[in-house]
Amino acid sequence: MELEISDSDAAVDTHGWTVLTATGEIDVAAAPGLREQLVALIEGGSNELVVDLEGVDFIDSTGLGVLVGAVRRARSAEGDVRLVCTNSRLLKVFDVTGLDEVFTIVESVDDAVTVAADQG
Amino acid sequence: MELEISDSDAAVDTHGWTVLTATGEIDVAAAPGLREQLVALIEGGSNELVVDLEGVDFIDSTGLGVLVGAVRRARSAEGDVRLVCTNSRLLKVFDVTGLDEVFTIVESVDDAVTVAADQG
Amino acid sequence: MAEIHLEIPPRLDYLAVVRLVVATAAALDPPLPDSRLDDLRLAVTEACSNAIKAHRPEAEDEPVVISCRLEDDRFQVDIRDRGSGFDPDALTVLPDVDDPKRLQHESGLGIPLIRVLTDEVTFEPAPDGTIVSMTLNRSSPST
Amino acid sequence: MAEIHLEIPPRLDYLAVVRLVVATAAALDPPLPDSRLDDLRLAVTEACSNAIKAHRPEAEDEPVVISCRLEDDRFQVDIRDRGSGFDPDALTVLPDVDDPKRLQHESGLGIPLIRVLTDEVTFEPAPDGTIVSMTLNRSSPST
Ligand SMILES: Nc1ncnc2c1ncn2[C@@H]1O[C@H](COP(=O)(O)OP(=O)(O)O)[C@@H](O)[C@H]1O
Ligand SMILES: Nc1ncnc2c1ncn2[C@@H]1O[C@H](COP(=O)(O)OP(=O)(O)O)[C@@H](O)[C@H]1O
Repeated sequence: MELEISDSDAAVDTHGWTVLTATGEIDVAAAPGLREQLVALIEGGSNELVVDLEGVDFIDSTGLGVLVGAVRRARSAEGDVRLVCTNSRLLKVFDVTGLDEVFTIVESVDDAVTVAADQG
Repeated sequence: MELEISDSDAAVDTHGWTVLTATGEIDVAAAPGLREQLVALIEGGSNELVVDLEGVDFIDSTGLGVLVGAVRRARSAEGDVRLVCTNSRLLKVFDVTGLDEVFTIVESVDDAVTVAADQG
Repeated sequence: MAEIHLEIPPRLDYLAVVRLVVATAAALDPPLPDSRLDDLRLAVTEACSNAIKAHRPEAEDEPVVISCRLEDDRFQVDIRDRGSGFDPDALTVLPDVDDPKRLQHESGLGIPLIRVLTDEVTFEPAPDGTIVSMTLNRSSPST
Repeated sequence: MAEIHLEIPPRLDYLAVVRLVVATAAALDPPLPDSRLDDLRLAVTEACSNAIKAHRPEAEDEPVVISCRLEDDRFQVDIRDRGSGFDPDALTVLPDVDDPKRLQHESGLGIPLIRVLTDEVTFEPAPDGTIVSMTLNRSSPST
Protein backbone atom coordinates (compact mmCIF):
# COMPACT_ATOMS: atom_id res chain seq x y z
CA MET A 1 0.00 0.00 0.00
CA GLU A 2 1.15 3.51 -0.81
CA LEU A 3 -0.13 6.70 0.80
CA GLU A 4 -0.11 10.27 -0.46
CA ILE A 5 -1.44 13.38 1.27
CA SER A 6 -2.77 16.35 -0.72
CA ASP A 7 -0.95 19.58 -0.07
CA SER A 8 -2.37 23.07 -0.18
CA ASP A 9 -0.91 23.66 -3.66
CA ALA A 10 -3.03 20.85 -5.11
CA ALA A 11 -4.77 21.64 -8.40
CA VAL A 12 -8.17 20.59 -7.07
CA ASP A 13 -9.85 22.87 -4.53
CA THR A 14 -10.63 20.66 -1.56
CA HIS A 15 -12.48 23.33 0.44
CA GLY A 16 -10.18 22.79 3.39
CA TRP A 17 -10.52 18.99 3.44
CA THR A 18 -7.33 16.96 3.53
CA VAL A 19 -7.18 14.21 0.94
CA LEU A 20 -5.30 11.01 1.69
CA THR A 21 -4.87 8.82 -1.38
CA ALA A 22 -4.21 5.13 -0.75
CA THR A 23 -3.19 2.67 -3.43
CA GLY A 24 -2.57 -1.08 -3.45
CA GLU A 25 -3.76 -3.55 -0.85
CA ILE A 26 -4.94 -2.46 2.60
CA ASP A 27 -4.40 -5.70 4.46
CA VAL A 28 -3.23 -6.60 7.92
CA ALA A 29 0.34 -5.80 6.88
CA ALA A 30 -0.50 -2.35 5.51
CA ALA A 31 -3.24 -1.33 7.95
CA PRO A 32 -0.95 -0.12 10.78
CA GLY A 33 0.67 2.39 8.41
CA LEU A 34 -2.72 3.71 7.35
CA ARG A 35 -3.92 3.94 10.96
CA GLU A 36 -0.82 5.82 12.05
CA GLN A 37 -1.25 8.34 9.25
CA LEU A 38 -4.95 8.87 9.92
CA VAL A 39 -4.45 9.26 13.67
CA ALA A 40 -1.62 11.75 13.11
CA LEU A 41 -3.74 13.83 10.74
CA ILE A 42 -6.78 13.90 13.04
CA GLU A 43 -4.72 14.62 16.15
CA GLY A 44 -2.96 17.34 14.18
CA GLY A 45 -6.32 19.05 13.68
CA SER A 46 -7.23 17.79 10.20
CA ASN A 47 -10.53 16.24 11.15
CA GLU A 48 -12.14 16.78 7.76
CA LEU A 49 -10.55 13.97 5.83
CA VAL A 50 -11.13 12.36 2.47
CA VAL A 51 -9.61 8.90 1.95
CA ASP A 52 -9.42 8.24 -1.77
CA LEU A 53 -9.65 4.47 -2.27
CA GLU A 54 -9.90 4.51 -6.08
CA GLY A 55 -6.43 2.96 -6.36
CA VAL A 56 -7.07 0.28 -3.75
CA ASP A 57 -7.90 -3.19 -5.02
CA PHE A 58 -8.12 -5.14 -1.78
CA ILE A 59 -9.17 -4.40 1.78
CA ASP A 60 -9.47 -6.85 4.66
CA SER A 61 -11.13 -6.63 8.07
CA THR A 62 -8.08 -4.96 9.59
CA GLY A 63 -8.26 -2.22 6.95
CA LEU A 64 -11.98 -1.81 7.60
CA GLY A 65 -11.27 -1.54 11.33
CA VAL A 66 -8.77 1.27 10.71
CA LEU A 67 -11.38 3.20 8.72
CA VAL A 68 -13.98 2.66 11.48
CA GLY A 69 -11.55 4.01 14.07
CA ALA A 70 -10.74 7.05 11.93
CA VAL A 71 -14.42 7.85 11.39
CA ARG A 72 -15.00 7.65 15.15
CA ARG A 73 -12.09 9.93 15.95
CA ALA A 74 -12.98 12.47 13.26
CA ARG A 75 -16.68 12.56 14.15
CA SER A 76 -15.99 13.00 17.84
CA ALA A 77 -13.95 16.07 16.83
CA GLU A 78 -16.96 17.31 14.81
CA GLY A 79 -15.31 16.26 11.58
CA ASP A 80 -15.72 13.27 9.27
CA VAL A 81 -13.77 10.82 7.18
CA ARG A 82 -15.30 10.41 3.72
CA LEU A 83 -14.35 7.59 1.40
CA VAL A 84 -14.03 7.94 -2.36
CA CYS A 85 -14.80 4.55 -3.85
CA THR A 86 -16.46 3.26 -7.02
CA ASN A 87 -14.67 -0.12 -7.16
CA SER A 88 -17.35 -2.81 -6.96
CA ARG A 89 -14.97 -5.17 -5.13
CA LEU A 90 -14.59 -2.77 -2.23
CA LEU A 91 -18.20 -1.61 -2.34
CA LYS A 92 -19.26 -5.23 -1.93
CA VAL A 93 -17.13 -5.55 1.21
CA PHE A 94 -18.64 -2.35 2.66
CA ASP A 95 -22.06 -3.72 1.74
CA VAL A 96 -21.77 -7.20 3.27
CA THR A 97 -20.35 -5.79 6.51
CA GLY A 98 -23.05 -3.10 6.71
CA LEU A 99 -20.30 -0.50 6.86
CA ASP A 100 -21.77 1.26 3.83
CA GLU A 101 -24.31 2.60 6.34
CA VAL A 102 -21.62 3.77 8.72
CA PHE A 103 -19.21 5.37 6.25
CA THR A 104 -19.86 8.33 3.98
CA ILE A 105 -18.99 6.85 0.57
CA VAL A 106 -18.87 9.10 -2.49
CA GLU A 107 -17.82 8.79 -6.11
CA SER A 108 -15.15 11.47 -6.35
CA VAL A 109 -12.97 13.74 -4.26
CA ASP A 110 -15.03 16.62 -5.59
CA ASP A 111 -18.22 15.05 -4.26
CA ALA A 112 -16.50 14.31 -0.96
CA VAL A 113 -15.64 17.94 -0.25
CA THR A 114 -18.93 19.42 -1.44
CA VAL A 115 -21.69 17.15 -0.07
CA ALA A 116 -23.60 18.64 2.83
CA ALA A 117 -22.37 17.54 6.24
CA ASP A 118 -25.61 15.87 7.23
CA GLN A 119 -25.47 13.49 4.29
CA GLY A 120 -22.81 11.55 6.18
CA MET B 1 -0.47 -15.22 -24.09
CA GLU B 2 -2.45 -13.28 -26.71
CA LEU B 3 -1.63 -13.18 -30.42
CA GLU B 4 -2.56 -10.59 -33.03
CA ILE B 5 -1.69 -10.58 -36.73
CA SER B 6 -1.27 -7.32 -38.64
CA ASP B 7 -3.70 -6.87 -41.49
CA SER B 8 -3.07 -5.03 -44.73
CA ASP B 9 -4.95 -1.97 -43.46
CA ALA B 10 -2.41 -1.49 -40.68
CA ALA B 11 -1.28 2.09 -40.14
CA VAL B 12 2.40 1.16 -40.33
CA ASP B 13 3.83 0.17 -43.72
CA THR B 14 5.36 -3.24 -43.15
CA HIS B 15 6.87 -3.58 -46.66
CA GLY B 16 5.09 -6.88 -47.17
CA TRP B 17 6.20 -8.40 -43.86
CA THR B 18 3.57 -9.97 -41.67
CA VAL B 19 3.66 -8.81 -38.07
CA LEU B 20 2.60 -11.16 -35.31
CA THR B 21 2.25 -9.42 -31.96
CA ALA B 22 2.44 -11.63 -28.87
CA THR B 23 1.61 -10.44 -25.36
CA GLY B 24 1.79 -12.08 -21.95
CA GLU B 25 3.77 -15.17 -21.04
CA ILE B 26 5.14 -17.55 -23.67
CA ASP B 27 5.51 -20.65 -21.54
CA VAL B 28 5.00 -24.34 -22.11
CA ALA B 29 1.23 -23.81 -21.90
CA ALA B 30 1.16 -21.01 -24.47
CA ALA B 31 3.90 -22.20 -26.81
CA PRO B 32 1.80 -24.68 -28.82
CA GLY B 33 -0.59 -21.89 -29.82
CA LEU B 34 2.29 -19.73 -30.98
CA ARG B 35 3.86 -22.59 -32.90
CA GLU B 36 0.60 -23.42 -34.66
CA GLN B 37 0.15 -19.80 -35.72
CA LEU B 38 3.71 -19.44 -36.97
CA VAL B 39 3.63 -22.72 -38.90
CA ALA B 40 0.29 -21.77 -40.48
CA LEU B 41 1.62 -18.39 -41.58
CA ILE B 42 4.84 -19.78 -43.04
CA GLU B 43 3.10 -22.67 -44.79
CA GLY B 44 0.57 -20.16 -46.09
CA GLY B 45 3.43 -18.35 -47.83
CA SER B 46 4.11 -15.56 -45.31
CA ASN B 47 7.75 -16.40 -44.80
CA GLU B 48 8.77 -12.83 -43.98
CA LEU B 49 7.58 -12.59 -40.43
CA VAL B 50 8.06 -10.15 -37.61
CA VAL B 51 7.25 -11.39 -34.12
CA ASP B 52 6.72 -8.39 -31.87
CA LEU B 53 7.66 -9.45 -28.33
CA GLU B 54 7.41 -6.00 -26.73
CA GLY B 55 4.34 -7.07 -24.77
CA VAL B 56 5.85 -10.37 -23.64
CA ASP B 57 7.20 -10.48 -20.09
CA PHE B 58 8.22 -14.11 -19.80
CA ILE B 59 9.53 -16.77 -22.16
CA ASP B 60 10.67 -20.28 -21.29
CA SER B 61 12.68 -22.87 -23.21
CA THR B 62 9.57 -24.18 -24.96
CA GLY B 63 8.85 -20.67 -26.25
CA LEU B 64 12.45 -20.32 -27.39
CA GLY B 65 12.16 -23.67 -29.18
CA VAL B 66 9.10 -22.48 -31.06
CA LEU B 67 10.98 -19.41 -32.24
CA VAL B 68 13.95 -21.55 -33.32
CA GLY B 69 11.64 -23.79 -35.36
CA ALA B 70 9.96 -20.80 -37.00
CA VAL B 71 13.30 -19.26 -37.96
CA ARG B 72 14.38 -22.57 -39.51
CA ARG B 73 11.17 -22.92 -41.51
CA ALA B 74 11.17 -19.32 -42.69
CA ARG B 75 14.85 -19.33 -43.67
CA SER B 76 14.56 -22.59 -45.58
CA ALA B 77 11.82 -20.83 -47.59
CA GLU B 78 14.24 -17.92 -48.20
CA GLY B 79 12.43 -15.81 -45.63
CA ASP B 80 13.16 -14.91 -42.02
CA VAL B 81 11.53 -14.43 -38.66
CA ARG B 82 12.64 -11.22 -36.99
CA LEU B 83 12.05 -10.49 -33.34
CA VAL B 84 11.19 -7.07 -31.95
CA CYS B 85 12.46 -6.97 -28.39
CA THR B 86 13.92 -4.36 -26.07
CA ASN B 87 12.86 -5.96 -22.78
CA SER B 88 16.02 -6.70 -20.82
CA ARG B 89 14.45 -9.75 -19.21
CA LEU B 90 13.95 -11.45 -22.55
CA LEU B 91 17.20 -10.15 -24.02
CA LYS B 92 19.01 -11.78 -21.12
CA VAL B 93 17.41 -15.14 -21.94
CA PHE B 94 18.40 -14.81 -25.62
CA ASP B 95 21.87 -13.88 -24.44
CA VAL B 96 22.50 -16.70 -21.97
CA THR B 97 21.25 -19.29 -24.47
CA GLY B 98 23.34 -17.83 -27.30
CA LEU B 99 20.16 -17.46 -29.33
CA ASP B 100 20.83 -13.76 -29.75
CA GLU B 101 23.36 -14.93 -32.38
CA VAL B 102 20.80 -17.11 -34.11
CA PHE B 103 17.83 -14.73 -34.14
CA THR B 104 17.54 -11.37 -35.84
CA ILE B 105 16.60 -9.13 -32.92
CA VAL B 106 15.65 -5.50 -33.58
CA GLU B 107 14.24 -2.62 -31.57
CA SER B 108 11.07 -1.83 -33.51
CA VAL B 109 8.73 -3.22 -36.13
CA ASP B 110 9.96 -0.45 -38.38
CA ASP B 111 13.56 -1.64 -37.99
CA ALA B 112 12.45 -5.23 -38.55
CA VAL B 113 10.97 -4.56 -41.97
CA THR B 114 13.71 -2.25 -43.19
CA VAL B 115 17.03 -3.84 -42.13
CA ALA B 116 18.96 -5.43 -44.96
CA ALA B 117 18.43 -9.16 -45.34
CA ASP B 118 22.06 -10.09 -44.70
CA GLN B 119 22.08 -8.52 -41.25
CA GLY B 120 20.16 -11.51 -39.97
CA MET C 1 -10.00 -33.71 -8.37
CA ALA C 2 -6.88 -31.65 -7.99
CA GLU C 3 -5.30 -30.72 -4.67
CA ILE C 4 -2.80 -28.04 -3.76
CA HIS C 5 -1.04 -27.80 -0.42
CA LEU C 6 0.86 -24.81 0.77
CA GLU C 7 2.85 -24.60 3.98
CA ILE C 8 3.99 -21.21 5.18
CA PRO C 9 5.77 -19.87 8.23
CA PRO C 10 3.32 -18.30 10.70
CA ARG C 11 4.09 -14.75 9.55
CA LEU C 12 1.66 -12.11 8.31
CA ASP C 13 3.94 -11.11 5.45
CA TYR C 14 3.13 -14.46 3.82
CA LEU C 15 -0.55 -13.59 3.44
CA ALA C 16 0.01 -12.14 -0.01
CA VAL C 17 1.53 -15.47 -1.13
CA VAL C 18 -1.48 -17.35 0.21
CA ARG C 19 -3.92 -15.03 -1.57
CA LEU C 20 -2.02 -15.48 -4.81
CA VAL C 21 -1.84 -19.25 -4.62
CA VAL C 22 -5.43 -19.80 -3.66
CA ALA C 23 -6.81 -17.35 -6.20
CA THR C 24 -4.57 -18.65 -8.98
CA ALA C 25 -5.55 -22.23 -8.21
CA ALA C 26 -9.22 -21.32 -8.18
CA ALA C 27 -8.89 -19.52 -11.52
CA LEU C 28 -7.73 -22.73 -13.17
CA ASP C 29 -10.00 -24.99 -15.14
CA PRO C 30 -12.92 -24.87 -14.37
CA PRO C 31 -12.44 -21.37 -13.00
CA LEU C 32 -14.42 -19.78 -10.20
CA PRO C 33 -16.20 -16.69 -11.52
CA ASP C 34 -14.37 -13.41 -10.80
CA SER C 35 -16.73 -12.22 -8.08
CA ARG C 36 -16.32 -15.53 -6.25
CA LEU C 37 -12.54 -15.22 -6.59
CA ASP C 38 -12.80 -11.94 -4.72
CA ASP C 39 -14.87 -13.64 -2.00
CA LEU C 40 -12.30 -16.42 -1.78
CA ARG C 41 -9.34 -14.06 -1.61
CA LEU C 42 -10.86 -12.15 1.30
CA ALA C 43 -12.19 -15.19 3.20
CA VAL C 44 -8.79 -16.90 2.93
CA THR C 45 -6.99 -13.75 4.06
CA GLU C 46 -9.20 -13.48 7.13
CA ALA C 47 -8.89 -17.15 8.08
CA CYS C 48 -5.15 -17.19 7.50
CA SER C 49 -4.47 -14.01 9.37
CA ASN C 50 -6.42 -15.43 12.35
CA ALA C 51 -4.43 -18.67 12.03
CA ILE C 52 -1.12 -16.83 11.97
CA LYS C 53 -2.09 -14.66 14.95
CA ALA C 54 -3.28 -17.71 16.93
CA HIS C 55 -0.21 -19.85 16.14
CA ARG C 56 1.72 -20.43 19.35
CA PRO C 57 5.16 -18.82 19.54
CA GLU C 58 6.66 -22.18 20.62
CA ALA C 59 5.32 -23.65 17.37
CA GLU C 60 6.94 -21.03 15.16
CA ASP C 61 8.91 -23.72 13.32
CA GLU C 62 5.71 -25.50 12.41
CA PRO C 63 3.86 -24.22 9.38
CA VAL C 64 0.38 -22.92 8.84
CA VAL C 65 -0.99 -25.35 6.25
CA ILE C 66 -3.35 -24.34 3.46
CA SER C 67 -4.95 -27.18 1.49
CA CYS C 68 -7.12 -26.57 -1.55
CA ARG C 69 -9.34 -29.10 -3.26
CA LEU C 70 -10.63 -28.18 -6.69
CA GLU C 71 -13.82 -30.07 -7.40
CA ASP C 72 -16.10 -29.78 -10.39
CA ASP C 73 -18.80 -27.90 -8.58
CA ARG C 74 -16.92 -26.24 -5.74
CA PHE C 75 -13.63 -25.08 -4.34
CA GLN C 76 -12.64 -26.08 -0.84
CA VAL C 77 -9.84 -24.74 1.29
CA ASP C 78 -8.69 -25.82 4.76
CA ILE C 79 -6.44 -23.70 6.94
CA ARG C 80 -4.71 -25.37 9.85
CA ASP C 81 -2.88 -23.62 12.65
CA ARG C 82 -1.12 -24.60 15.89
CA GLY C 83 -3.03 -22.19 18.08
CA SER C 84 -5.01 -22.52 21.27
CA GLY C 85 -8.36 -23.03 19.53
CA PHE C 86 -11.50 -20.98 20.15
CA ASP C 87 -15.26 -21.20 20.22
CA PRO C 88 -16.63 -19.42 17.15
CA ASP C 89 -20.11 -19.30 18.68
CA ALA C 90 -18.91 -17.46 21.77
CA LEU C 91 -17.53 -14.42 19.98
CA THR C 92 -18.75 -10.89 20.75
CA VAL C 93 -21.55 -9.91 18.40
CA LEU C 94 -20.92 -6.48 16.86
CA PRO C 95 -23.54 -3.75 17.50
CA ASP C 96 -25.97 -2.98 14.66
CA VAL C 97 -24.71 -0.59 12.02
CA ASP C 98 -27.21 2.09 13.10
CA ASP C 99 -26.08 1.84 16.71
CA PRO C 100 -23.56 4.62 17.45
CA LYS C 101 -21.63 2.06 19.51
CA ARG C 102 -20.74 0.28 16.27
CA LEU C 103 -17.90 2.77 15.84
CA GLN C 104 -16.31 1.54 19.07
CA HIS C 105 -15.39 -1.76 17.39
CA GLU C 106 -12.37 -1.80 15.17
CA SER C 107 -11.97 -5.58 15.19
CA GLY C 108 -14.13 -8.68 15.15
CA LEU C 109 -15.13 -8.48 11.48
CA GLY C 110 -13.06 -11.44 10.26
CA ILE C 111 -15.30 -14.37 11.19
CA PRO C 112 -18.53 -12.56 10.17
CA LEU C 113 -16.92 -11.82 6.79
CA ILE C 114 -15.88 -15.46 6.36
CA ARG C 115 -19.44 -16.56 7.12
CA VAL C 116 -20.99 -14.27 4.55
CA LEU C 117 -18.39 -14.78 1.80
CA THR C 118 -18.34 -18.59 1.82
CA ASP C 119 -21.09 -21.10 1.11
CA GLU C 120 -20.00 -23.25 4.01
CA VAL C 121 -17.52 -22.90 6.85
CA THR C 122 -16.60 -25.09 9.78
CA PHE C 123 -14.16 -24.44 12.62
CA GLU C 124 -12.84 -27.77 13.86
CA PRO C 125 -10.56 -28.18 16.83
CA ALA C 126 -7.52 -30.13 15.60
CA PRO C 127 -4.96 -31.77 17.83
CA ASP C 128 -2.93 -28.77 18.79
CA GLY C 129 -4.86 -26.08 16.94
CA THR C 130 -7.75 -25.34 14.63
CA ILE C 131 -8.78 -26.31 11.10
CA VAL C 132 -11.00 -23.79 9.34
CA SER C 133 -12.68 -25.39 6.29
CA MET C 134 -14.32 -23.14 3.75
CA THR C 135 -16.31 -24.11 0.68
CA LEU C 136 -17.26 -21.89 -2.22
CA ASN C 137 -19.61 -23.26 -4.85
CA ARG C 138 -18.83 -22.43 -8.44
CA SER C 139 -22.38 -21.39 -9.16
CA SER C 140 -24.85 -19.27 -7.21
CA PRO C 141 -22.76 -16.76 -5.31
CA SER C 142 -24.05 -16.60 -1.77
CA THR C 143 -23.92 -12.82 -1.69
CA MET D 1 15.04 -19.57 8.27
CA ALA D 2 11.64 -19.71 6.65
CA GLU D 3 10.35 -22.62 4.59
CA ILE D 4 7.51 -22.83 2.13
CA HIS D 5 6.17 -26.07 0.69
CA LEU D 6 3.85 -26.28 -2.25
CA GLU D 7 2.30 -29.45 -3.60
CA ILE D 8 0.64 -29.35 -7.01
CA PRO D 9 -0.98 -31.88 -9.31
CA PRO D 10 1.41 -32.93 -12.11
CA ARG D 11 -0.23 -30.60 -14.65
CA LEU D 12 1.43 -27.93 -16.76
CA ASP D 13 -1.37 -25.44 -16.11
CA TYR D 14 -0.09 -25.20 -12.53
CA LEU D 15 3.26 -23.76 -13.61
CA ALA D 16 1.97 -20.20 -13.32
CA VAL D 17 1.04 -20.91 -9.67
CA VAL D 18 4.52 -22.23 -8.97
CA ARG D 19 6.19 -19.20 -10.56
CA LEU D 20 4.03 -16.89 -8.48
CA VAL D 21 4.64 -18.66 -5.20
CA VAL D 22 8.36 -18.99 -5.59
CA ALA D 23 8.88 -15.44 -6.83
CA THR D 24 6.62 -13.98 -4.15
CA ALA D 25 8.41 -15.95 -1.44
CA ALA D 26 11.78 -14.85 -2.75
CA ALA D 27 10.67 -11.22 -2.83
CA LEU D 28 9.99 -11.30 0.92
CA ASP D 29 12.40 -10.01 3.48
CA PRO D 30 15.28 -10.04 2.64
CA PRO D 31 14.30 -9.93 -1.02
CA LEU D 32 16.25 -11.35 -3.92
CA PRO D 33 17.18 -8.54 -6.32
CA ASP D 34 14.82 -8.21 -9.32
CA SER D 35 17.19 -9.67 -11.86
CA ARG D 36 17.71 -12.74 -9.68
CA LEU D 37 13.94 -13.07 -9.30
CA ASP D 38 13.78 -13.33 -13.09
CA ASP D 39 16.46 -16.03 -13.05
CA LEU D 40 14.58 -17.89 -10.32
CA ARG D 41 11.24 -17.66 -12.11
CA LEU D 42 12.70 -19.16 -15.28
CA ALA D 43 14.84 -21.83 -13.59
CA VAL D 44 11.88 -22.99 -11.50
CA THR D 45 9.63 -23.06 -14.56
CA GLU D 46 12.11 -25.24 -16.43
CA ALA D 47 12.68 -27.65 -13.56
CA CYS D 48 8.99 -27.90 -12.78
CA SER D 49 7.91 -28.40 -16.35
CA ASN D 50 10.47 -31.23 -16.64
CA ALA D 51 9.17 -32.68 -13.37
CA ILE D 52 5.56 -32.56 -14.54
CA LYS D 53 6.44 -34.10 -17.91
CA ALA D 54 8.47 -36.87 -16.23
CA HIS D 55 5.83 -37.67 -13.59
CA ARG D 56 4.49 -41.17 -14.22
CA PRO D 57 0.85 -41.38 -15.29
CA GLU D 58 0.22 -44.01 -12.59
CA ALA D 59 1.41 -41.45 -10.03
CA GLU D 60 -0.96 -38.74 -11.19
CA ASP D 61 -2.57 -38.60 -7.74
CA GLU D 62 0.77 -37.88 -6.15
CA PRO D 63 1.93 -34.29 -6.18
CA VAL D 64 4.97 -32.57 -7.56
CA VAL D 65 6.47 -30.98 -4.44
CA ILE D 66 8.19 -27.62 -4.41
CA SER D 67 10.08 -26.71 -1.23
CA CYS D 68 11.66 -23.32 -0.71
CA ARG D 69 14.11 -22.37 1.98
CA LEU D 70 14.73 -18.68 2.51
CA GLU D 71 18.12 -18.19 4.09
CA ASP D 72 19.89 -14.95 4.85
CA ASP D 73 22.36 -15.23 2.03
CA ARG D 74 20.56 -17.45 -0.45
CA PHE D 75 17.30 -18.88 -1.68
CA GLN D 76 17.02 -22.60 -2.20
CA VAL D 77 14.28 -24.52 -3.96
CA ASP D 78 13.84 -28.28 -4.37
CA ILE D 79 11.51 -29.81 -6.92
CA ARG D 80 10.55 -33.44 -6.49
CA ASP D 81 8.75 -35.59 -9.05
CA ARG D 82 7.64 -39.22 -9.38
CA GLY D 83 9.29 -39.79 -12.72
CA SER D 84 11.69 -42.33 -14.08
CA GLY D 85 14.81 -40.34 -13.32
CA PHE D 86 17.52 -39.40 -15.81
CA ASP D 87 21.23 -38.80 -16.14
CA PRO D 88 21.80 -35.07 -16.56
CA ASP D 89 25.35 -35.68 -17.79
CA ALA D 90 24.19 -37.90 -20.63
CA LEU D 91 21.99 -35.33 -22.35
CA THR D 92 22.55 -34.36 -26.00
CA VAL D 93 24.76 -31.31 -26.20
CA LEU D 94 23.26 -28.67 -28.47
CA PRO D 95 25.32 -27.60 -31.53
CA ASP D 96 27.15 -24.28 -31.29
CA VAL D 97 25.11 -21.21 -32.09
CA ASP D 98 27.10 -20.56 -35.27
CA ASP D 99 26.52 -24.10 -36.50
CA PRO D 100 23.58 -24.13 -38.95
CA LYS D 101 22.52 -27.41 -37.33
CA ARG D 102 21.62 -25.43 -34.20
CA LEU D 103 18.29 -24.60 -35.84
CA GLN D 104 17.39 -28.30 -35.95
CA HIS D 105 16.98 -28.33 -32.18
CA GLU D 106 13.76 -26.97 -30.77
CA SER D 107 14.16 -28.61 -27.38
CA GLY D 108 16.90 -29.40 -24.88
CA LEU D 109 17.35 -25.86 -23.58
CA GLY D 110 15.82 -26.40 -20.14
CA ILE D 111 18.72 -27.97 -18.25
CA PRO D 112 21.34 -25.67 -19.82
CA LEU D 113 19.20 -22.69 -18.79
CA ILE D 114 18.88 -24.00 -15.22
CA ARG D 115 22.67 -24.41 -15.06
CA VAL D 116 23.38 -20.86 -16.16
CA LEU D 117 20.60 -19.16 -14.15
CA THR D 118 21.34 -20.76 -10.77
CA ASP D 119 24.43 -20.58 -8.58
CA GLU D 120 24.20 -24.27 -7.82
CA VAL D 121 22.08 -27.14 -9.05
CA THR D 122 22.00 -30.84 -8.26
CA PHE D 123 19.88 -33.59 -9.76
CA GLU D 124 19.42 -36.33 -7.17
CA PRO D 125 17.67 -39.61 -7.81
CA ALA D 126 14.96 -39.93 -5.15
CA PRO D 127 13.08 -43.12 -4.34
CA ASP D 128 10.63 -43.16 -7.20
CA GLY D 129 11.71 -39.99 -8.97
CA THR D 130 14.07 -37.05 -9.01
CA ILE D 131 14.84 -34.10 -6.74
CA VAL D 132 16.24 -31.06 -8.49
CA SER D 133 17.82 -28.67 -5.94
CA MET D 134 18.62 -25.15 -7.04
CA THR D 135 20.35 -22.40 -5.09
CA LEU D 136 20.44 -18.71 -5.92
CA ASN D 137 22.67 -16.47 -3.86
CA ARG D 138 21.28 -13.09 -2.91
CA SER D 139 24.42 -11.31 -4.01
CA SER D 140 26.60 -11.65 -7.08
CA PRO D 141 24.31 -12.75 -9.89
CA SER D 142 25.96 -15.58 -11.72
CA THR D 143 25.18 -14.12 -15.14
N1 LIG E 1 -7.73 -19.90 14.11
C1 LIG E 1 -8.02 -19.33 15.32
N2 LIG E 1 -7.46 -19.82 16.45
C2 LIG E 1 -7.74 -19.26 17.66
N3 LIG E 1 -8.55 -18.20 17.83
C3 LIG E 1 -9.14 -17.67 16.74
C4 LIG E 1 -8.92 -18.20 15.43
N4 LIG E 1 -9.66 -17.48 14.54
C5 LIG E 1 -10.30 -16.54 15.27
N5 LIG E 1 -10.00 -16.63 16.58
C6 LIG E 1 -10.51 -15.81 17.70
O1 LIG E 1 -11.71 -15.19 17.28
C7 LIG E 1 -11.61 -13.78 17.43
C8 LIG E 1 -12.43 -13.08 16.37
O2 LIG E 1 -11.82 -13.21 15.10
P1 LIG E 1 -12.21 -12.26 13.91
O3 LIG E 1 -13.70 -12.24 13.76
O4 LIG E 1 -11.43 -12.64 12.72
O5 LIG E 1 -11.81 -10.80 14.40
P2 LIG E 1 -10.39 -10.21 14.84
O6 LIG E 1 -9.33 -11.09 14.22
O7 LIG E 1 -10.42 -8.82 14.28
O8 LIG E 1 -10.39 -10.24 16.33
C9 LIG E 1 -10.13 -13.48 17.37
O9 LIG E 1 -9.83 -12.30 18.05
C10 LIG E 1 -9.55 -14.71 18.08
O10 LIG E 1 -9.59 -14.56 19.47
N1 LIG F 1 12.89 -34.39 -13.63
C1 LIG F 1 13.21 -35.16 -14.70
N2 LIG F 1 12.91 -36.50 -14.70
C2 LIG F 1 13.21 -37.28 -15.76
N3 LIG F 1 13.81 -36.81 -16.88
C3 LIG F 1 14.15 -35.51 -16.95
C4 LIG F 1 13.88 -34.62 -15.88
N4 LIG F 1 14.33 -33.39 -16.22
C5 LIG F 1 14.84 -33.51 -17.45
N5 LIG F 1 14.76 -34.78 -17.91
C6 LIG F 1 15.23 -35.32 -19.19
O1 LIG F 1 16.20 -34.44 -19.70
C7 LIG F 1 15.84 -34.02 -21.01
C8 LIG F 1 16.34 -32.63 -21.28
O2 LIG F 1 15.63 -31.69 -20.51
P1 LIG F 1 15.66 -30.16 -20.91
O3 LIG F 1 17.07 -29.72 -21.05
O4 LIG F 1 14.82 -29.44 -19.93
O5 LIG F 1 15.02 -30.09 -22.35
P2 LIG F 1 13.58 -30.53 -22.87
O6 LIG F 1 12.67 -30.54 -21.69
O7 LIG F 1 13.26 -29.47 -23.87
O8 LIG F 1 13.79 -31.88 -23.51
C9 LIG F 1 14.33 -34.16 -21.07
O9 LIG F 1 13.88 -34.32 -22.38
C10 LIG F 1 14.11 -35.39 -20.20
O10 LIG F 1 14.31 -36.55 -20.95
